Amino acid sequence: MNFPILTAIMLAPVVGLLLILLIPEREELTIKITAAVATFVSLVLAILAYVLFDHGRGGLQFLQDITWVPAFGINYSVGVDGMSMPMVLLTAIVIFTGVFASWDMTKRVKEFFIFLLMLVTGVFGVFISRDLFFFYLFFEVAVIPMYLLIGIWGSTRKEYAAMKLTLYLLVGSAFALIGIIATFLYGAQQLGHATFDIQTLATVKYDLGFQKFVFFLMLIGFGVLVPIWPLHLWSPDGHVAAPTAVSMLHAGVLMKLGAYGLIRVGVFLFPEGAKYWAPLIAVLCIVNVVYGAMIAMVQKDLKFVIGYSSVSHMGYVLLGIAALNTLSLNGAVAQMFAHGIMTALFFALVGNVYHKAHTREIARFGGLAHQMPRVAAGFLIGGLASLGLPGLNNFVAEFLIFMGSFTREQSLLGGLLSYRILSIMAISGIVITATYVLRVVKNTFFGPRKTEWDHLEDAHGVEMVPIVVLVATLILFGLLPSLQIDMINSGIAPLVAKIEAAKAIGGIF
Amino acid sequence: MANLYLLTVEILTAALGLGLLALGLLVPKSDRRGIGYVAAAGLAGLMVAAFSMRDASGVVLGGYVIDPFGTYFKILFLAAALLTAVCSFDYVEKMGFNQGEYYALLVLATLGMMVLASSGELISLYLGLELMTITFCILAAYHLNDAKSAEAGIKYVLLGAMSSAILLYGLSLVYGASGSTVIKQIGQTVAASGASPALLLGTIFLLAGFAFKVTAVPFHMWSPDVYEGAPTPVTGFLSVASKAAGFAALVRVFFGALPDLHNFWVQLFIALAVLTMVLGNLVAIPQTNIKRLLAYSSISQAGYLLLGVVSFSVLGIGAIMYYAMLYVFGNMGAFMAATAFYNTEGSDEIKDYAGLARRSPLVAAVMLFSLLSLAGIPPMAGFVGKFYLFMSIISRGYIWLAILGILMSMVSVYYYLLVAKAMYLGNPPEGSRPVRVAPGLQVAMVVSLLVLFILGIYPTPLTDYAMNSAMSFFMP
Amino acid sequence: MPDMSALFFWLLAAIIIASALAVVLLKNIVHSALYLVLTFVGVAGLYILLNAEFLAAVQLLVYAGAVAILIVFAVMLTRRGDIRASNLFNVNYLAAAVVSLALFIVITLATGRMAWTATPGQAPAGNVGAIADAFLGHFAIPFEIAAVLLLVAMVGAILLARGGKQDQ
Amino acid sequence: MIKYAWLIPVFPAVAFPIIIFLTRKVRLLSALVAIAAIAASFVMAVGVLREVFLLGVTMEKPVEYAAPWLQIPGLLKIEAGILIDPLAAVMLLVVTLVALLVEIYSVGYMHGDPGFSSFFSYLSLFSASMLGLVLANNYFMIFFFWELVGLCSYLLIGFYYHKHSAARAGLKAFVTNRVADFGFMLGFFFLFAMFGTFNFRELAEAIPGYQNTGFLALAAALVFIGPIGKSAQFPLHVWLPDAMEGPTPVSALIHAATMVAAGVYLLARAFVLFASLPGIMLLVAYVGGFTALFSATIAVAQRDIKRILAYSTMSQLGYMVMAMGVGSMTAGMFHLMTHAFFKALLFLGAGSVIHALEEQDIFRMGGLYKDMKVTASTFIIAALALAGLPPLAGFWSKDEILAAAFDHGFTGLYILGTLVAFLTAFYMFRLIFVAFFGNRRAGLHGHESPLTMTIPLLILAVLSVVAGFVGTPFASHGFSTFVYYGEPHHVEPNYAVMLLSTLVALAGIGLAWLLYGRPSDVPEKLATRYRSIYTLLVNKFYIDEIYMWLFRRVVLGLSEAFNWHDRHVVDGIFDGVGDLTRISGQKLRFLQTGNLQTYALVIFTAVVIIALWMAAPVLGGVIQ
Amino acid sequence: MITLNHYLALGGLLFCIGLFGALAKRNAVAVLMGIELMLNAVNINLVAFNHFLEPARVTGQVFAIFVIVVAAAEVAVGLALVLNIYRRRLDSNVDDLDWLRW
Repeated sequence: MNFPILTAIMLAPVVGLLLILLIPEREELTIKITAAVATFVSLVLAILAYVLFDHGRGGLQFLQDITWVPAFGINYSVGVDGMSMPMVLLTAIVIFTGVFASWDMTKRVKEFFIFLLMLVTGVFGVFISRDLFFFYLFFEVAVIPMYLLIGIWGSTRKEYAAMKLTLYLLVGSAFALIGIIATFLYGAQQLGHATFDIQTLATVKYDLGFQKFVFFLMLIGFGVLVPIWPLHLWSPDGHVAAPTAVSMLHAGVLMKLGAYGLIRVGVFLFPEGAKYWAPLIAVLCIVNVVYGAMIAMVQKDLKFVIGYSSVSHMGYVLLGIAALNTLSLNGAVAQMFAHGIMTALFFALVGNVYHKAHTREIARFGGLAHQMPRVAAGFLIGGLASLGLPGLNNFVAEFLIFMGSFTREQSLLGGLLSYRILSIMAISGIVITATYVLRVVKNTFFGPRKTEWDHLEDAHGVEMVPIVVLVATLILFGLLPSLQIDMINSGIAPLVAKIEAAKAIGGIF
Repeated sequence: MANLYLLTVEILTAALGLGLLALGLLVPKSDRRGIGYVAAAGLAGLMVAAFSMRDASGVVLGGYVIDPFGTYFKILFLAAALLTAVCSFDYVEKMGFNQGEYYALLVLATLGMMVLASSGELISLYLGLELMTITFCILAAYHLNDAKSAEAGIKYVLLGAMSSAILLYGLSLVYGASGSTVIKQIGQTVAASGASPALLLGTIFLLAGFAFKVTAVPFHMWSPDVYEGAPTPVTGFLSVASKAAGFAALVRVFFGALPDLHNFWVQLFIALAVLTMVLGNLVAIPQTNIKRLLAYSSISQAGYLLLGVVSFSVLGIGAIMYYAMLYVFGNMGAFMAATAFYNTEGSDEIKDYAGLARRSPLVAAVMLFSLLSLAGIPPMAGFVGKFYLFMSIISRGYIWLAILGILMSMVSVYYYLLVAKAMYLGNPPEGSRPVRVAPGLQVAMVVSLLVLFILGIYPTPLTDYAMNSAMSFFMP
Repeated sequence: MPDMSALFFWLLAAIIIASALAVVLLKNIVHSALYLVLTFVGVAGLYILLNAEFLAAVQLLVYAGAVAILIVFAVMLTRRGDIRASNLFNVNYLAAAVVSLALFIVITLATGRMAWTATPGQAPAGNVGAIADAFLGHFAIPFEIAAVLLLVAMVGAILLARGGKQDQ
Repeated sequence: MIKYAWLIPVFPAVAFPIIIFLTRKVRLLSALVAIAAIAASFVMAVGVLREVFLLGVTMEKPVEYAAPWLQIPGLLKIEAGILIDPLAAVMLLVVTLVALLVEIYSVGYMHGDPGFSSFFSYLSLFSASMLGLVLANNYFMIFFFWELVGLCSYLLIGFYYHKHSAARAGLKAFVTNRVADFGFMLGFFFLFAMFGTFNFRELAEAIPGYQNTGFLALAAALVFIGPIGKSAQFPLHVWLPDAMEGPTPVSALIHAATMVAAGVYLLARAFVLFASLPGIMLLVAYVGGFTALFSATIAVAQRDIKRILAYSTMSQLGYMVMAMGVGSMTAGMFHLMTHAFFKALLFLGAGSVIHALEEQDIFRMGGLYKDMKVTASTFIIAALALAGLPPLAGFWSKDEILAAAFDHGFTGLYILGTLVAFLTAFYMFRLIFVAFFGNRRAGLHGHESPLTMTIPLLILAVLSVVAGFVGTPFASHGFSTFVYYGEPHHVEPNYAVMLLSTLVALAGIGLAWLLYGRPSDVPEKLATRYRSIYTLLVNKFYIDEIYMWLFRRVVLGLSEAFNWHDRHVVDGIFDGVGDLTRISGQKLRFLQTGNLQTYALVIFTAVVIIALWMAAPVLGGVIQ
Repeated sequence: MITLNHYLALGGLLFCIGLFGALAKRNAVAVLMGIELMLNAVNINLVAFNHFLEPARVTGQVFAIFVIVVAAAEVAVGLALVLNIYRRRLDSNVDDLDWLRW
């Protein structure tokens, strides 16, 4: 297949962006339609790629290479494997629905969509890059539009949150950058030629000390984005402040960049380093899961609940990474996808409510299901996904993560702790999650009708697009997980082979 | 003297400068705006000339080196001068006098820089330096009705003279210790005889002199004041070209004459780099005046460039070259935007930028993306430049320095974003009108913005040129 | 006559140092300016000792002549208040003294410990010719630049001294 | 037919989206779709049961069909599969039958409710989930449907979402079940870690030979947490009484066939695991026994008709669990089956009453028998069955449990069971005497319910009478030779046990008549006399309060503490770093004094410092 | 015997005296004078090096002449600025020039 489908997926938003630049500012509907069409093209191509992806063959597919800076072995080389393909699809879905979730945007529409499309270009770029340089480049492209999007169109301490988010992400990425450069230099020395190609760099034998050091850098760098405790604070604040589509993209996709980077670069290149630091990740992820969920329980703002729930859910992804085996890594990637869809759904709905009610304070709501039954249903489905109900995508993912970490026989801290105990603690998160999610559902949507909110209209027309698409995705992959897991596993298999081939080393504790 | 053609660019520059001077006397006052156009056209022509000579190399009169390294910097200076000239049309007209001299001085300062960048010999290097410095003193004080401008001028002239004195003392010591003023010969002598106390002391003095020019902490203190006081286009020019020239000369001297002492001076440069990056960025945070903010930012940029020196490698020099070039467009972009704003609003205060994105999307976008480039955020060129710089020092094992550098550039994002915040997040004041920008300046701004994008997305040709030019310093 | 030259050296050194100190220590700027001229003359004497007669002449003309007169003019033009207290120290003078002294010690220690390597050779009889050759040959480029520099300085000095008011 | 058994859950499962998306607006059609679906399932279930008989499918030789659902080669194979053995076949029949009757009943009961269509869609999903659970051939699938059952119970309990109490009850049910599911999940994770499979059959082959009984016991104990929650055993029983907040047909379904039965069914399915571990069996037995007694005592003091029935369900579930614990899977399942019929009947009857009166407090009813003859008489039949009077269904099944406890030497449990039988008879007839007999209370006039409601009552009444006969010790090829664990065995009738339990039941009825059968002030006197016990019972031993306290004070308190920590400590540290940077910038800027001589001084000082720093090479020696 | 080091010491001393003047005097003209002393000190160095180390060439002297030229230019511009400032502020003290700071 010669059509550069991945590049096309990435460039569709760029084309849309350029077109929007040409459209006069008052033609708001045209701008929105342009954005919708651009993202729809990406979505269709992403689905096409997903379908065409041959997971029997596995490996990287849809390759495209263009020499870029030969002096440093930088190539524009793209391709997806079973790990990145779902992420591309996720991004396409979330941005497409995000555009519709912003349909009622009236403030500075043109700039909004320009920045939004800029942001998503970066995200696509990360997921399709096979070249570390471009990987990092795209990674950072996403940050600044985010700042402006939150800063201009946000709410609730938006300037503070935007700045906080930006600085956290950038400081984090600083560490990742050091790691990437160090890897490149080490690789160039060992290979005898300069290259940023991840696959080629993966063939280098890095010595243990180097692996430990660089993996740690990556852990900080990508961990901030995940976000790993205690580097997570940008995320609730950022989520809360961001406008709907940005929250969706941010929680839905951007956080996944961190986990994806950690797996794709960190674990894949430095399996021994990963083994060394895995116990630390495992312990921190428990904090993420339990602590995050408990904090979510006492939040008073709907978005804060979801913000902390993301902290908690991404903890599962970390657990999947920490356990470093096939099941858990499959689960981690699946969870990235599932959480992305689920949280995008949440934010779309909360945005819908907020847009109409101008408040997100849970205590002021109650009985909204009377006025907004569709929103309530959507929110409930999102909540059920979030608590890991079978039949929805998240369940499969969480289940695999739990299975993976649970079956990992390794004791920590001289036998005081083990992966199994940590898994049990993590699994307890499903109870806490159920509690806070359903409490929120109850307090917001159930209870007697409040006439105060009688003016709220239920979601209708284009507002239904995000709800329907996201719910359908959750259910589709929930009922037929093999559509997803077969693909992911084809990407995980080489990774696990590499982990297993690596020296068995003890963890940090 | 068969190889005088190598001096084409310098001679033409001198001719342009003198011609403009003459033109200023001949043209009646009302038509002097045209002098600016002539200057811009001339500079553009010179750029073409310089570009056509990009592969030329040779030595003129035993001590003047034409090589790709020097030519690269010449193109850089000319680009900066061109942008400055375009940027100055309205500004100078607003100042209202002596337009002919202004552009002439601009061109002659460029000449000084060219000499500085191409000198293979200490005396012409010194004269180039002084031509540049003294011209800048005049330009800095050029806003004759503004007491701040005069203050900037006198600070620059007095401090510049003192730093010249210490530099000269260093030059004299190097001359004494090596018996020559030709850089190549000094290099050979030092390689043969090794280090000696006077030579090392001379090295320290040279370092102080150059550090002054490149605004490395703690030799930077003149720059915020001068930058703030000088006319805005001049500040832009001063901050990019004078600094780049300083680096060009620094590289020539330290890498050409004193490579055998690198164990010694690299330590000094590390200290300077650290101080420069930290202080420049930290002090930029509380600034409220855009020019002063850019001054501190420009100090911090010098810190990053010093990393290339620290690395003492081809990659390092190439990175300096690359970074210096994009720095021209990044910083000039910001200064052009600031000038455009000043021309209508008469203010340099960041708080007055509130809502600029609504009033003039172009100015705001140019400012934003220029600042992002300075911060090293992709896809702007600044990212690639910083990438090379950090790569160069990591390749030498200074990972801690790289971490510090990157963290500090994240601090810089903070204060750059404060500007972005004002422009994009703030609301324009009641009854404000769109910011009108002259067409020439608009074109220049768009061009510099495009260059930043292109260098960021496709850095290959410039990278190759820079790296190949840098190679000559490590040839036996 | 090595002894004679030594004697002259010490004499000139004493004059130079004493008058230089007077330049910086005196409180009357006019006196300082006059001692500055004396210092320049002393330095010119040194040049003669060092067989640089042409340079000595330049020193006298440019420095003791032009520069000194320029300075005196400037002093007169900017005179205000009591001339006897026209050249005072600022608050930094102690620190300045310490730094200057430290720098002197550093320079002396570093240069004093040097074993200078001399390239033996005979000084050309009349060095004016040699200097002229150098200016027009090997150092032609700096020479041209110096010319431009002077032009710039002249233009600049006129511009700056004249000020911008008349155009308003 | 048996090949297509997988269709049994599919019918109602398909009905769910159809109703939601297509027939929502046409109410009766929705009901029709739901009923048709479950009826089809019922027919299939009958067919399956028939084939199980005809083809000789036994507990040892089950039929299994499976398709891969999710697999990771070499590591994990999860099948979407069905396992049909007599146990499943019986269960299918019970579930489809009760569900069918409940749905028919609901057409009348829910008539006029705005959520009519949704209600039927949820019911369909509920039945589908339960049927899926019954058919599951592995732990994963059972868990999958187990959770869906939980979801449906949440939706249905909270069906009247405009009522705070309903919303809260739904939440409570789900969260309580989640706690249990957490244990269950860990349990089968342990099993997977040990055996590498979820499949019941494969596990059944592997478990008996497994040496590490410690781990196995841990796994079994954890798996048992699941039924504790689902089947509302102490201490996770708190959700069940509140579950009556849902519409009454839902209560019937939950209490009889779908929700709570799942726990017991899981015990039966996983019996091989428990049977090999006497310690765990003992635990199961005592948890069941204790719950039976505990909830029976609570039921004695309740006034709400549905609440009494709810505690009665708990108590009966305790019986079943106890039966499992004492080793008689047959007895447990038998009781599950009979109980399904008469408890469904009781709830539907109660629903009929509530439908008529819109009142749930029995002490505000009275004399209803005269107005609602069908309802009352069927209710009484069910109560008799529950009380365990021969020859009604409850008698045979309860008796089998007691006999099993007695025969296996659990005398304590036997006595306890008998005591519970007494209490059961007492509280049921307390209800009947108070509500159906005596004088009418002012303002409440009952009227008989429509046919759609009474017909199911009648059918269930018949079943409550006859269902027991399949398992009487007098029948030679009864239930015990059909559904069993280990060897099929025929239970010999134990006349002593039978007699005693009959007497005890009669005694309970008698006591109820003494206290409530006629106007009397004895109950009040007793209540005042034993105020503390009475208060304790009325307040259900304060278990709810304790849990609420734990949740409010401990969980929420800790959460608030974490929140504070996050916002102030963690954020404080990071923001502090930011502030420090900013402030240091603000301080450092004052180095820039504006005085050019200071600047120069700094420059030269720096030069001197550098020279002194490099004193060794510059001033003291020569470097190489 | 007067050696190179004598001249260098003299140059160094003169340089530092000039530096002291440049750093410690309030009057801008005096600061310029100090700078002139420093430049003269450098010239002494250059000429002395030339004389003692490579008498056959005149590099040092040429250098010194250039320094003188530059110094003259600097003085011219500097004094012009001093006059300019004086006219504006009636003050030629450098430590009053602190409008630009922080």
